[in-house]
Amino acid sequence: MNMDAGTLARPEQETRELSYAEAIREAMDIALAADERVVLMGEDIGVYGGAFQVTGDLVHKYGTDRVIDTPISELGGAGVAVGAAMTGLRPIFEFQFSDFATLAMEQIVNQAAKVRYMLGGAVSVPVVMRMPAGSGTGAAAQHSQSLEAWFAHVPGLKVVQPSTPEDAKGLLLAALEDPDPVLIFEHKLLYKMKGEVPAGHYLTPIGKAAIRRKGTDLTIVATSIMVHKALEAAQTLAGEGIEAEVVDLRTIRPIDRETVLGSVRKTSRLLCVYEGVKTLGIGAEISAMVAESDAFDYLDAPIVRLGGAECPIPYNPDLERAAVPQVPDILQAARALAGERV
Amino acid sequence: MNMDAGTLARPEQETRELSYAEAIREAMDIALAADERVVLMGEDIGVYGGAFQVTGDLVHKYGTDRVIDTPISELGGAGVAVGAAMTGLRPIFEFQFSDFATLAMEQIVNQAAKVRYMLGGAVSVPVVMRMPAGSGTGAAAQHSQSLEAWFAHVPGLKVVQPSTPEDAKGLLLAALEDPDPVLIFEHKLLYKMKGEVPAGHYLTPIGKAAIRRKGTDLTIVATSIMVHKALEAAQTLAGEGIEAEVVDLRTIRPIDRETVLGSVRKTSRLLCVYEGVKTLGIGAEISAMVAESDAFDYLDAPIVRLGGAECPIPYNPDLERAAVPQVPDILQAARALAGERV
Amino acid sequence: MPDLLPENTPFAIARYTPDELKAALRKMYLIRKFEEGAEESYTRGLIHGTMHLSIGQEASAVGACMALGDADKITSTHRGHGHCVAKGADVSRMFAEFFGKESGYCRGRGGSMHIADVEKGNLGANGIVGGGLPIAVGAALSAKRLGTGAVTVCFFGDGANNEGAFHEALNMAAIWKLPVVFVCENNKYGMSTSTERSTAVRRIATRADAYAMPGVTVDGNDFSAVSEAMDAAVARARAGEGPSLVESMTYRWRGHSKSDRNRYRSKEEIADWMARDPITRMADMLVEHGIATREEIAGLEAGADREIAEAIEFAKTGENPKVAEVTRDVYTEAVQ
Amino acid sequence: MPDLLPENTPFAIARYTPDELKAALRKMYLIRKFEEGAEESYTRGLIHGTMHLSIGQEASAVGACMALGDADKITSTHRGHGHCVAKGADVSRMFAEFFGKESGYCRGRGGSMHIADVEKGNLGANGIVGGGLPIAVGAALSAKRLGTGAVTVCFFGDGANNEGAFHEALNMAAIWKLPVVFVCENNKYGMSTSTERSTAVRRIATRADAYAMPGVTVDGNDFSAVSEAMDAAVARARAGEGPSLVESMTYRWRGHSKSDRNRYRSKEEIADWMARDPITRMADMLVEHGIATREEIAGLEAGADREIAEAIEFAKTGENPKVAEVTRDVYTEAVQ
Ligand SMILES: Cc1ncc(C[n+]2csc(CCOP(=O)(O)OP(=O)(O)O)c2C)c(N)n1
Ligand SMILES: Cc1ncc(C[n+]2csc(CCOP(=O)(O)OP(=O)(O)O)c2C)c(N)n1
Ligand SMILES: [Mg+2]
Ligand SMILES: [Mg+2]
Repeated sequence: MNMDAGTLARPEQETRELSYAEAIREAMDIALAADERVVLMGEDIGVYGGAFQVTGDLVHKYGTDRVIDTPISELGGAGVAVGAAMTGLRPIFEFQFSDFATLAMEQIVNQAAKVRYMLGGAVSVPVVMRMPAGSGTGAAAQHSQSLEAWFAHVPGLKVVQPSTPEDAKGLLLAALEDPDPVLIFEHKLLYKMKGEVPAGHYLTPIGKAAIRRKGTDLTIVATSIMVHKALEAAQTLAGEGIEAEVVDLRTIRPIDRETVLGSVRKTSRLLCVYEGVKTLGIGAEISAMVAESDAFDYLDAPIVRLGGAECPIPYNPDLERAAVPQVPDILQAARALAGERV
Repeated sequence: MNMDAGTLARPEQETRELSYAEAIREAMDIALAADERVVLMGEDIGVYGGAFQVTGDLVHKYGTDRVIDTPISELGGAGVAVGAAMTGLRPIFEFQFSDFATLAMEQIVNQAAKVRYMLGGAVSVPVVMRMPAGSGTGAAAQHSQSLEAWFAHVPGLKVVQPSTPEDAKGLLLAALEDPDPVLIFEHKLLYKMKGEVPAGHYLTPIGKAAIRRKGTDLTIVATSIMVHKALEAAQTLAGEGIEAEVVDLRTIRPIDRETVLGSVRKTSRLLCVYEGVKTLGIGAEISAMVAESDAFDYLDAPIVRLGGAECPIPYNPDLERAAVPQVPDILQAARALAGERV
Repeated sequence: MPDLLPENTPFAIARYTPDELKAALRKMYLIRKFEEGAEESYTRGLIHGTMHLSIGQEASAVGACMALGDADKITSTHRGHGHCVAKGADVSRMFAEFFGKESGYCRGRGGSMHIADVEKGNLGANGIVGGGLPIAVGAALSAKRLGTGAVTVCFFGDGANNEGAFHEALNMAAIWKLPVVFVCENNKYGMSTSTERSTAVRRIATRADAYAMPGVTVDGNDFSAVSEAMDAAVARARAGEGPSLVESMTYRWRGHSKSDRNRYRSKEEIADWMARDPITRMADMLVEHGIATREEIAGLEAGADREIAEAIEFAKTGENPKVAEVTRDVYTEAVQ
Repeated sequence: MPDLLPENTPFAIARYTPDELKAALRKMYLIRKFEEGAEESYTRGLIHGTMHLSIGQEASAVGACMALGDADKITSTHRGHGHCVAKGADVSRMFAEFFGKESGYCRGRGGSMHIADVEKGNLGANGIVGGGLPIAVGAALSAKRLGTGAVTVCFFGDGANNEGAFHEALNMAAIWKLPVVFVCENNKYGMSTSTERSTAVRRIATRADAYAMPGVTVDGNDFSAVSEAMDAAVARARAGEGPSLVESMTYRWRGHSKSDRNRYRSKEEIADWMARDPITRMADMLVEHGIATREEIAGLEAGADREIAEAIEFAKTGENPKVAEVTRDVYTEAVQ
């Protein structure tokens, strides 16, 4: 799997191999050590170490005043983080599963996203919310959703979806320096994925996509875990003489228009791959953005979207796999697209 | 304003002029009279008559056991409606403003939308939720949102946006006969709009768009109040020799693909007009749906979207108007689009 | 209580027939064995995902359902296997569900976290903590409006008592005097967080005062105590007098889910609670009061073992759902 | 209480200097006149949208803020003009906001429902019933963590007490012993729904027990009673002893908002409460205890009238926001 970010200069720091979860923890550790205002909040993030062991042992290093186990109160907990962010703290709030953010939409969307605007700029809400998302764990419909598109629809929020350990750390550190609310959608199946991660502090810019693989025949815009599936498919396609360019969107609000449009102008074909439900998932926006841009004139084929099936995530593992795009689906769509002429 | 549905046969019943709010009330009245299982639930829908006077005097006719004022408890109230629907009632739940559905996303999205699927078909949730939406009332950011796209992203829900009194009544009656959860987004500025409404019981089919005006030069797909703005623009455009076809989407989940694609195949140009925030609003899906269909080959110009500005709805009336598409915006976009050649 | 019985006869002994009591103990064995079987199948890789075992809490589930018939409803939780068996489910179809089979209660779509048996009145486990609370109130509203006479029992955990849904649901049930009983199974922890750290009051049952409803705390490992409190609460609900809150103090022997490392509690605490095994206590009570002999009880246990073995076999041999049907049952009628 | 004063001296008279008391009365006049002015401007079509007037509730807002300084925070509600004035806002900038002007507190973006004055510690009115409750707890968490010594007062209505956010917020404030005072302004109705119909308990303050915090009910039209309860609650918060719930019984003379037809309450009830005008009572108290003469009080009132007239003039002549700046301030730094 070719994980080179391509368009982005690597930080100068030395790197080590870390898992995605470890990289996130390292970012939080750095932030907690550097800034007294940083606190972690969430359910079972203390001695339990988080449902996915992302916070791990941080409570032992920073104490329960800074690594705060909340009661099971998502609306209130998120609201406390919002109020704390408005008044001087830098909370990193972990939803145990992003599905539970359904309980906190009020605070995220009506308060965090809007209060700066409603107050004419008099406050800001530098809150970071971590959202473990996605299917593949056999946890069924209420623990497997990919709801990121909802948040990308909301002005006032920034929304990122790191696909690598390096970006998971760099985007979290960038989110902490951002004066506005940033939501980080972490894919649960990526937590154990390993990758090279620079030591120390560095920032992965919010709002910038990364070209993970260069290609000339079609552009695959993918998010989160789908980046890896797209890269895997791209390798197979290369063996068939189809060179796919793989764009890792990384930030879904605001979208890096220029990188996406630039790639489409070059390849003239666009495939969007994402895990969220196809209808109104992030691929809808990518497609529409391209179709209303000057890049439209470069298109040699319809824009194809591969998104989640129009159903909740089922429990049975075969059904579960069938409910989200897999490598063979990408291969099939890419081959058809590469062959298509308008 | 040409309000003929065009593609749909008018019910045989005699019609009277009613406002959109009166038409909704009439639908509820008919349902309450015909079916003991129907109950209305919501905040201040009883003696107050509803914040927008939609339920009006129904409580006096049917009593407080069937027109139930809930406490200010949106999550719980919606959940009670879901549980009641699972066990034999046919609740019509009114959110006082659709913005407050942010408090009830859990019950709507995790429970109502999914329980049938999660239980392998063993239950259904015939709940109807009414969502007063949209801007234009000077009520600012937390009382003016158009969040319908969120719900259209969720399998298991059906989502409609009536633009006329006739459809407001017909879609509500259809929603009540639907075994699955149906969300009705009603635009607050339409409540006082008058139109011919058939007497008695009839159904407006869920999942069917209406061509409100025939045209050959471009297709305008619009939702809710934007249908009226599009029709107004179309009339002006006609004077300039541009014949716009105006499609009233009516249902945004499931979308009436055939009507939209058929119109685009005919006109070769597509403009989507909707009040929700542009990014990931319903126009994104319409655009993407067209761009991946065979209709793509018929397109003679990029697909243009006119959606809400990328900001919360502001209080100042000039700003508020600027935050959502207006007739001049539609005119400008349509003229540019009609002139454009690929 | 019939006056032939001595003063200190436990409620359950006085209230239920020997057959009912033995059936209850059998259900408790069935829950225990079901979960042991599920755990083993999971360990052997036959079941995927995760699961939340209620081993140690069997008296609470079975005791709470004693006063209910098939027309009555329950809403259950992520830790819902016990409730499901207690409400009368067939363990074969439960196992089939865990194995993701078409013959499962949810046709393989739901798994452990959504186990349900709608025909027997179990509206389903719920993956959302507190998610079932308003739904239970809705079911009670239906019963009241439609005059069915049904009562709804709403199970939830101590952790769930801090969700806003708890507050909203109990308040509505109270103001509308609905036939619902809220059963808080307090096993001391919401995942890793103890009630001392999560909850401002020592006894959750005292929160009933905030809704002007009766609230009692009972020993949830004492079948008789649970069934006694529930008998009163269900009767009250059935009589139209409104809701109650019953706090059932119990303990889960296993970790929260399959990923728990038990860092938040001590071995001693676990051992202490295992010594208060609700099944042993129930069996002893039946022997002590001459309801059943040790042999009969051994027979009940062996019967449960057999039933579980057969159920696992049924599940293993069941058919998988067709992948082409992945979007089936999203809607009642297929949508294009 | 200094022992020079007679036994039955009201708390406020003993606690505050004559200047402080007169300033408080002046604020009460200012609130009343502000809202009357806003109402008139609305009726004349100069203000659009809707607004929620707190006329009749002035003692509650001003009394509750007596123990606070500028470093202390409040979170307010849709009925928030009084809180805003009480916390020290400038009525000119408030009117400018209502008129949608760039010189308004929210630069015309927020209007009545989002009126705020962050510099004076008012984190803002809130259009979402209960929306400010968790935010207030967050502000208190900041104060505790950062050691600022600030206290947060969280205003909310009787209707808001049935929101899940109430439950979650009070529980967290209690378990973490945060410096926050929850002030429930109970004006008997949430919109049209009386507390009898919406709330399972008769006194909302009793719900404090569910969070093991002190709860008191006071006559919210009695400035001294409100300030007394708040003095204790704020002192407790400041001393690190945790949160309190103060229920302030009051009444709004006007309808819920501009669209209210008052179908849910009687003329008699309104008249009855108008007879208990908190401003008259405050004025009488000051006269009775020799703090101010009738002439001085008339002077305060006249001063408020003048200030309001000037404020309206300021607002009228302010500049409108530029339409091109409609997406300004969505983010701190502009996003493409
Ligand atoms: C809304 C929500 N928040 C968090 C979770 C994750 N979670 C599942 S079970 C659980 C603990 C629940 O504790 P309790 O209610 O006491 O039930 P118990 O597990 O002890 O039976 C948590 C935090 C969830 N499923 N839903
Ligand atoms: C979450 C939410 N639900 C409903 C509303 C509509 N609403 C605005 S004020 C109000 C009544 C609030 O009552 P209360 O809390 O007692 O405050 P009061 O208006 O009496 O001051 C309602 C229902 C809202 N703004 N937010
Ligand atoms: Mg527990
Ligand atoms: Mg009130």
